[in-house]
Amino acid sequence: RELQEFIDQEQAKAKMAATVHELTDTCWKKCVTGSISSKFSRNEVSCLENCVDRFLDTSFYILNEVKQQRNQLH
Amino acid sequence: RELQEFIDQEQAKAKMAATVHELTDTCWKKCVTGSISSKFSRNEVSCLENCVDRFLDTSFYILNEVKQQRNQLH
Amino acid sequence: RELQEFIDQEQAKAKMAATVHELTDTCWKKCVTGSISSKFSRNEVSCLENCVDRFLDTSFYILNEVKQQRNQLH
Amino acid sequence: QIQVELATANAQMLINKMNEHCFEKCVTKPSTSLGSSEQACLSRCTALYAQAFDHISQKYYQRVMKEASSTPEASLEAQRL
Amino acid sequence: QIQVELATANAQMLINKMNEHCFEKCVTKPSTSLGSSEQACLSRCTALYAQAFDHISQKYYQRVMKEASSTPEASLEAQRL
Amino acid sequence: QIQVELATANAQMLINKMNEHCFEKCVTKPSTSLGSSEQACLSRCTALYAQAFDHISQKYYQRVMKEASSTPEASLEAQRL
Repeated sequence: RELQEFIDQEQAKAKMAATVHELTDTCWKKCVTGSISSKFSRNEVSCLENCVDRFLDTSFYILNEVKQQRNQLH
Repeated sequence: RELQEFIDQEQAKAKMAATVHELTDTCWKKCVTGSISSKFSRNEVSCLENCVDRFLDTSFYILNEVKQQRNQLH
Repeated sequence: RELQEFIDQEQAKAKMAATVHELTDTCWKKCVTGSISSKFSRNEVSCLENCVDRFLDTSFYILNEVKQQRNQLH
Repeated sequence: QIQVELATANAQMLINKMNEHCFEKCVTKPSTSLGSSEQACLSRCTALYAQAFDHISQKYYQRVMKEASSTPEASLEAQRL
Repeated sequence: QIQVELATANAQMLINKMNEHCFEKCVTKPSTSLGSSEQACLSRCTALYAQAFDHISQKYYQRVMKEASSTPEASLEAQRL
Repeated sequence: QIQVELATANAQMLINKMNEHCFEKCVTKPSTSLGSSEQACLSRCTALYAQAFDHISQKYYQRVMKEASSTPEASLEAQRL
């Protein structure tokens, strides 16, 4: 039982680590659109600052939409 | 034996379900190029209508090409 | 033990085969930007000629960068 | 049991894809909150993506059936895509 | 047995990639049928993709061999990419 | 043991992603060697990608914690993304 808990925890960690890579990929593509200078531009910084939270907001928003549409059917 | 058949069928179903997601991804990228209105434009509808069948036609066409090229070698 | 060696070799082969597919994907996207003629343009040929070696150079360059940054911390 | 898992994985995949494509289309410059026009866009986008998915799903299974009735070999190839 | 499966998976992957890239290049507006100019484009595209694949494959294995003969460590890294 | 493997896989993934994105940004026309301006771009790009990764990582774990403390269900959903 303790072993199972340990495995579950490690799997959850691995999943979150993978999510961070995907989020970085998504936010890099969305926010870093120009050429590469020695530091991020002000727009890029602000975009990267907000990208994770807006992506997760989007995710919760869509989950809610889908649930509501399903409830309307019943 | 019946169990094996059941597993094969479920795997085929899962594969087809995955193909539908990939096709939707491909056709969305090809056909929905503008901003999001409340419904699809006429061009978008016609593109989405035909996208699956032309993608599968392409797939059969390429398989044929590859077979012919292989036959020319023998 | 011999079986293990055989498995390792086959896995290495499969990994390299997968890398060739990824490199072709990457280099096709980078080098074949126009429409499809009956043969590659001169620019496309030169780009494809050099794409693999520059991609691998990039990979070694980045590995080195990361190692140096890590050494600066210790 | 397996069928329930398949259905759940399928719904999860659909939501992930909506998330990816609708975030790309509707949240062009992530700011300090999700604005009302971004939310409206997400609602439209989610509905349209679901519509495209249903339509494409239908077309795909029609084609698989058609190929299966003409040449059994071709249908296998269509499944394997 | 394993080697046969690898070869098949490899061919399947090549065909999937051709499908993806050549559909993208040649079928820009899917219409009610695959036109003759689209078909001609697909034939050219398939041949060019196969050519690029062969060339890149050759370059890659040359490089892996070169790195293996200079530094064993680097070759491992090249394989792991 | 598992934790070491996770950490290694994580570092490997980060390097692969840097490779992909920085090659795309910095080596726009692959030529017969990696020029000095391409190398300079790769150094900047690697540093910026690492910076973006660290920042996004931090924001993500903050959000997961925040959701976990408000609604346990939502945090599960955030993990599952």
